[in-house]
Amino acid sequence: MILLIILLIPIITGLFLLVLRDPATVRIIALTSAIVNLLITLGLIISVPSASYSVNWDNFMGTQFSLGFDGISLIMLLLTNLLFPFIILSGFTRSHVQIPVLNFLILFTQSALIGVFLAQNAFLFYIFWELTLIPVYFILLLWGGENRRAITLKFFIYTLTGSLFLLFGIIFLFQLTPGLHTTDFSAFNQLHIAAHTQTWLFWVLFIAFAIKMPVFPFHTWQPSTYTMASKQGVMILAGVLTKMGIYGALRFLFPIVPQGVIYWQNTVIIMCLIGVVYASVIAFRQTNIKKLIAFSSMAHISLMAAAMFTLNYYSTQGLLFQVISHGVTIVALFYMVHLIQERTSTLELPHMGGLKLAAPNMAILLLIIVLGSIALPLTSGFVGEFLIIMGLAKLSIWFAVFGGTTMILGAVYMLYAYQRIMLGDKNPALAKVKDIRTLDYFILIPLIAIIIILGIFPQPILNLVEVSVNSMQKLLIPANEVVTLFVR
Amino acid sequence: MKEISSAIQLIPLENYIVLSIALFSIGMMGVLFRRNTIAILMCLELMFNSVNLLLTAFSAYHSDPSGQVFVFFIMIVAAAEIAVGLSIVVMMKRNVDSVDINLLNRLKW
Amino acid sequence: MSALILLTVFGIIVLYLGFANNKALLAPVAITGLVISMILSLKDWGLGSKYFHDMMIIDNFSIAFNVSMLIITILIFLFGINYYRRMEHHVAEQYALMIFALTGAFLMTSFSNLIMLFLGIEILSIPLYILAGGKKTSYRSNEASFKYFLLGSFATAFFLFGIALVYGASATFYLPEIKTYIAQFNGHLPPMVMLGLLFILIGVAFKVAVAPFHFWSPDVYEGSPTLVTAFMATVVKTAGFAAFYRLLGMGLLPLPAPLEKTLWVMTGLSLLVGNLAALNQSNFKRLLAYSAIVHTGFMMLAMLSQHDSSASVLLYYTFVYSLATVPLFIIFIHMKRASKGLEELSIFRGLYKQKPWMAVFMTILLMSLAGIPPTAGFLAKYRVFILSISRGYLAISIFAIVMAIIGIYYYFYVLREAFSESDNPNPIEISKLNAVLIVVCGVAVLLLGIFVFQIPI
Amino acid sequence: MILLFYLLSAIMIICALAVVFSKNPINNVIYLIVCFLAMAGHYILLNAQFLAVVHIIVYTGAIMVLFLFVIMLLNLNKAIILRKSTVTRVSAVITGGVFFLVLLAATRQTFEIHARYPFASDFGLVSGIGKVLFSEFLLPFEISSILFISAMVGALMFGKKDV
Amino acid sequence: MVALNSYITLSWLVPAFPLLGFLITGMAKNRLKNNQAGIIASILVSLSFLMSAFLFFALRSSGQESATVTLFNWIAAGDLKIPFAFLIDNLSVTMMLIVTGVGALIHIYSIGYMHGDDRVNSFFAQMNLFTFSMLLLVMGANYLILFIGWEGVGFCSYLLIGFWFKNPAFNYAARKAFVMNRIGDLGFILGIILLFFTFKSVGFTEVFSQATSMHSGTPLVTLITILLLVGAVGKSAQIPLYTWLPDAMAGPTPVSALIHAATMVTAGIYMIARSSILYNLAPLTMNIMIILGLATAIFAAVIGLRQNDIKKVLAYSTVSQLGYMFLALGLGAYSSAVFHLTTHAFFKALLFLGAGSIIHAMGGEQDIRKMGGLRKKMPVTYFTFLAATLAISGIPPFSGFFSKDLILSKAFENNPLLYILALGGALITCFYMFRLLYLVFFGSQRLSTVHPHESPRVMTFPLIILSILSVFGGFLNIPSLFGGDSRFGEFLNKSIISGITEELGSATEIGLIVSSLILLGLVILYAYRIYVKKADIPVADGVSTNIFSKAIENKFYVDEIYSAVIEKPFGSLSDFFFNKVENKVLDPAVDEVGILTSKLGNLVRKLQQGNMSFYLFAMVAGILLFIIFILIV
Repeated sequence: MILLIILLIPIITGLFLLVLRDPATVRIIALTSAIVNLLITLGLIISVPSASYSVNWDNFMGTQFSLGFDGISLIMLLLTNLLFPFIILSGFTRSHVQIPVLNFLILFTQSALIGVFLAQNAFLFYIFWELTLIPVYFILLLWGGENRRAITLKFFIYTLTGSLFLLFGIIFLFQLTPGLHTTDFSAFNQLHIAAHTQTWLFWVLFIAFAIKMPVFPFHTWQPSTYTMASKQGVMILAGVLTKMGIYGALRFLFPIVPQGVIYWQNTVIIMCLIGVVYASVIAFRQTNIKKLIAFSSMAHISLMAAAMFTLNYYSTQGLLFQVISHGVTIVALFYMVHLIQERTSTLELPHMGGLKLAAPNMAILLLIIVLGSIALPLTSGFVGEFLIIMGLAKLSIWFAVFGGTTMILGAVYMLYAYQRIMLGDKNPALAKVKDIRTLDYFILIPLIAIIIILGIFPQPILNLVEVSVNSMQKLLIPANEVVTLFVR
Repeated sequence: MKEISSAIQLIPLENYIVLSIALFSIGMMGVLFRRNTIAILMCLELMFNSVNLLLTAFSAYHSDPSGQVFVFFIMIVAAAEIAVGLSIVVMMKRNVDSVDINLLNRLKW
Repeated sequence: MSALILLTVFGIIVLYLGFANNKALLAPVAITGLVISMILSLKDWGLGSKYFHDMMIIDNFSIAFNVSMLIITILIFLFGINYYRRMEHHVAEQYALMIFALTGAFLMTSFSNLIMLFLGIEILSIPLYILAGGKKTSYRSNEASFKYFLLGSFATAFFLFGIALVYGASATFYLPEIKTYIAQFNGHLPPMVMLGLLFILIGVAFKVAVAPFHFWSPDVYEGSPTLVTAFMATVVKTAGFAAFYRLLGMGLLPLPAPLEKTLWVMTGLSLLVGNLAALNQSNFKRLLAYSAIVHTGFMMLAMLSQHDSSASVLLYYTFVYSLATVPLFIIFIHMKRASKGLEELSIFRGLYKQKPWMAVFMTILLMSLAGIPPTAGFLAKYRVFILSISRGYLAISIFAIVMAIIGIYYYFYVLREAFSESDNPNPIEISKLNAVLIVVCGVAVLLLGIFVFQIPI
Repeated sequence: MILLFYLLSAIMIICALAVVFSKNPINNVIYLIVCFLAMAGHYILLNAQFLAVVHIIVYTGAIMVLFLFVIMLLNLNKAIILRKSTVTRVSAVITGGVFFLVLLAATRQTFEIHARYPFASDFGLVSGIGKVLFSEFLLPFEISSILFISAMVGALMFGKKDV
Repeated sequence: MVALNSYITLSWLVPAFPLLGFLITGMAKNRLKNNQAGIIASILVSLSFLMSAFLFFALRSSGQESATVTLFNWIAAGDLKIPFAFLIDNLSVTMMLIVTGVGALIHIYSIGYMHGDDRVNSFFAQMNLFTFSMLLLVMGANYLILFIGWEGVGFCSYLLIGFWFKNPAFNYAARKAFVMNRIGDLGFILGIILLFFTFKSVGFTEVFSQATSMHSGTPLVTLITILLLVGAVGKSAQIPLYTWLPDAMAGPTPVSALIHAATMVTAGIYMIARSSILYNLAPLTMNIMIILGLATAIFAAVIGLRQNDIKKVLAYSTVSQLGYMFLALGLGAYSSAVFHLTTHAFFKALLFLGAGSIIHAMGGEQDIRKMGGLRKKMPVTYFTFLAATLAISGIPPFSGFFSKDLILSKAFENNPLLYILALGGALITCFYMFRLLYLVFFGSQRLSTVHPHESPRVMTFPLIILSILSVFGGFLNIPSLFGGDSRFGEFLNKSIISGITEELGSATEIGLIVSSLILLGLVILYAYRIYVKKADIPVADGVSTNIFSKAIENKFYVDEIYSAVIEKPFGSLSDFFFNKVENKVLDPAVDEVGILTSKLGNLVRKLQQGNMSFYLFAMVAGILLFIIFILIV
């Protein structure tokens, strides 16, 4: 029941918002609901070992409206509910354009995301998976920037393309289930699918997640979409939506097609690592700061994807840790970027510089976020990336070397960007830029605090996922043995 | 009369089939061939009639009346259809002063 | 059966009301007739009665489809109240013709003799030929009417030829008998019978606008009065598929391999051609026409994946599709009026700005057509895919999925227009009734997508 | 008897071709009428007297008159040169020919068609047809009235000049 | 830990003080006036020093070799358990003393040096943060805590090099330093990971206790040591990653003294000394270190010959001295390396602070050719600088003599050729240091626009203390040759396992010392002749006469080569990826699918011509095809 409450709070609040007029009230109610949801989630994490909610949906498609969670879901749930208050808070600006609708869409997204992470039935999962796309599409379309019409459509189609393959996969699995067919994950997990089927089914399932994450070479929707997206749009996209891909892959690929995973393991890791290096290298020469961060995010996500496929304990732990860490960091980063854009009315690095003189506090906060992004020790990024690189190294030292290039290249382009924005001599065009306001502190300080606190005390998060990771490892170990036979 | 009623046993069924097919093909060819809508309607009639002939022949060879009843219905329908078709032609002529089928190309792509 | 009779009677009553020049009463009377007819239909549920030497079999299948068509027709009539308000002449005829067409559709859902199928198709078609030309002074309407008529008759000729050939071999028009006749060949049919069956299938395929026999549909949809187009796109398609399914289910299944392959080719072609042609379509009605062709492909997929629940899925699909299509046409009518008669996609611009609720419901409807959850359209596609994948038609399923993606593109293209700013916004006026109806349809589409049920037919 | 068949067939084919190829609409109608008369002969040959009569009444009597009437009404009685392009016409002929051949090929590989009932020469008479029509085929018969109503309404609607 | 000295548990206070300082000066940077920040920072670092000294004595009195202080569990994932722990042993205490001691002096010095800068509070905050990080580095009980400090100091170095952020060149230098360090860091972290996989732990004690039982030359250990070495090379500015260090002189001079001379750059030496057991197992790595160290020592010294910026000279000298330390490490003389590290910390800090004093006096001028005659005007600076110069040149009994001689003799033990090369480097060092000394302090003042004066007390006080240390620091470790007991070395050897055992005969050693001293004297004389006797030389010094000297002057074009070989291709690669791969292949590929479909769509639409006869034909054609299809199939 508590899960249902968590799921429904945002959407019901969102619907309620639609009848309101006053932007201030709308924002406050939205924020309150998000915070309440966060508190409930925290309570859930701390005190409820397990909960589930299940209603029979229909009697002929094997569909259950069943919610439940494990450690991995909890991480994702935590991330979602952690970030959304900030995302809503970041809308407390002077803009008055259709605030109820915007907040409704945001809360709608939140509900859908929570649904994705709690669904225990593949069909339900798919519904929520697609549902996230709808509000996000409108957020992007209605509040986006330049050239948004074409870009949103491309984004939408691209991601949906993947999803439909996923749908195919779900149905395919559905009809494999014994007896009365069902789409419950538990039934899927017990399927023993022939090895050669797994090899192709893997891609059918993976392609949706690969596009969502995105993994090289399925990423081309991402830079333009991020660049065009509005503040809250990009925060949702980069902060949470990309994690859906990771979650989906963890939920679908490993338990259901373990042999497929192992069969394609190296291919996918190499793909991801190409993505890491590729995105990092490209980021180096970007002049648009949002694009730069988009590519940097891609590099980080690619590394996480690679970690996912290393199939060992450290990477998986690191991956799940990094989910939170990256989410928080990238949201802070994009918020900062928009702050800068609002102040300087440009995103082009060559037009900036010397901002630190006008806005020293902004510079410090940005620097800390940048450090989190480049994984300096004692920031959360380090713990995650260290574990990830460790996992990669366990597989092959070369994987670790290429994965580790984010450390170097990340420093190169992030510091370059920082330098171009903040440092340098006084820029007459930006001399009157105002420093950070109270609202910005309310958003940035907690996020930064999370970055640093998780860097110093990562253990709670690591403990949270330990059980799930262990169980996942157990799933894969027998598969490992089977697959060696199969490959021979 | 007796002669006629037994004629059916002398003429092979194949002949009727071939004849019908030929008529049908000619009708179809006419539909493709003509530009005048009225002529096209006539060719359509030819096609229907070839079917009628075929059905009657089969009916006779099976000695089954239902085939002929069907022909009767086809005639009914054909009459109704032609009435509607001709009225459309009349209307068209009224609107564009032509019965040329090639003029019907505004709705496209 | 009583439903059918009642329907006819009401058709004639409406016609007489027309003579009495009582425009205001037309729609209420017609709708009353439809409602009563619906009630009468539902009374027969589960009885499975046969009429007149098995000419008609009214079983759950036909009742379900009939009721579904009745609901859609009621919807169209309700919209018609507003639509026909501006029309001076022949309003009663239009209502009556639609009711007559509906009787034809009823025959198509419940025939068991080819003659009934033939008559059904004709009774459905002839009113439609007339309705398509409903705007007498409009050249486009004329053209649509004549194209529909000529191509329709042409197809009928082939259909009849097919019947003749089958009759020649089997000496019967009864589907069950034909079925036993075919069964004796064990799939190796003599060419003549095969040819006959092919022609019959083509005749029905033409009615539901399956590629490559779809050429009429975009032109006719575009040229016809919009409400008629809505009727054609929904009720006619539903009836066509009911007939198709009945034809296959009662008579021809299991199909001989060559015929089955032919139908698969048609399915694939429909999906492909419809989608590709819709891709760059700028006229909304044509767009929906092409999209209808694509949906035909999906319905074919459901139908050809022979399974116990194929009929149920087919019913669900057609109904859901109709439920989304009709209000879209209505929204289009309003936009067309606002833009002084344009039919381009760009007329939707500024919709969100002016009537946000309408844009929202349009989103839901388009999403349903595109097959995006949580709408009923998604569930419909999902169930189709369950059928086809369970039957092992993986390749065509993947193909259909790829095609669904293309579909999403153009639906969302329209949607994007609705959410864009307009250069010169024209005031959109919409009557309360229509507004309520659009909302009801939108909500229904959502609810059908959320509360899943299956009608046992 | 078989000679009669061939004669009627020849008339039919020739007239049909003439319908297709002659330019004057009036001539077309005349050829078509001749063709239909020949067809009535065929019906008689096939013991379908009822049909033969109905055929002459419906087609020659009603439909063809309707055609003539419309042609007169629309003032199309002079030969209008409405020709499709040569390519189209040639391809029409070719298509027709190919279609004929294909159908022929399909039906030629024929098989034994078993007559359903033993031979009887009287079922095609009015009484025979009538019995069947009003018992087994009563429903279609009644239903076809709807068809006529619709057609009538349509013809009226289209034909009537609105003020 | 049998009798864990309760005092040692307080060791967390050592880094805590600077952290506190950072927080105070950082948070309140807009409130603190004048020198308040500097004073707070200095006091806290001094407290840290006192605490370190206290620990030092506590450790000695406890008689324990080491003590581990675990604060909390940092990361625990499966069998990976990384406590946030400090290891207090002789080596770390030594390093702590150096870091906090020298650090405190430099903090004090900075109060004077940075006086008047409008971001002085930030400066002290960053300096404190640096001290904190450096202390983590030396105190960490496992490689990962060490790595925290390792990266932390790199980051602080980035901040402080780019302290005057208005100058883009400085920012570039800062970034370069950070990135180059990061290259090393990647190697380091990979090394740590491999260490973990090998030993199932990254704690020093656990790793080393297992390593003792391993065979020399194990490939895995060699790989680990090489990877760790990569980290050290980056941090300690060895070939090929040294170029950041000279550029790092962009920072304020106290920063150069603290970070780029005394402490941070020696982190690599500390780390390798700490891992001595592992390195003893990897002869290959040792040889690499010898080659790298020696090459760096000579190469940097040669470049130093022709540098005219006072800080650049010192920077190359630092690189060169670090090379010596690497040489010592490579020779297995870890304690010698640490000893040299210690003395180097004293005299190089002193040199930098002296340089800072000079620059301060010269009003920011850094070109030595424009200086001269400062001896009289800045006596304290002069004398302290002189002491440091003598120390670095290796003149007895200054501290540098003892430490450098130790390394040279170890080199001779290994291979006389090494000795000769190392000695050559030392001579060059001597020459450029004296060149510097002469040009700055002797002759007459060449720039008339400024009026140099002695620096304030707060700056000279640290100079004096450091000069005392530079002079007498060597006595910490008097070799047995001079009747000493190598106490420092012995002290360290409790924490370090030396790689060599044999000792030179005292006769040889005396011979070597004498000959080297003679050569040094000659060099000093020669320098005197060139730079003091001929007053016009400095001008000619700026004009390159031949290719070789031109090459030296331009630092052998290493920066240019790096730029051409790495930076530019990398940029081009980036452009290539973005402009060609992303924008011409990948993105269009996706779009192209759409465009192609849409083109196909237009094609299909063209079929729908609106022409009836076409439709009829199409229908018939379709039917025909299907008929043929079913007849054939």
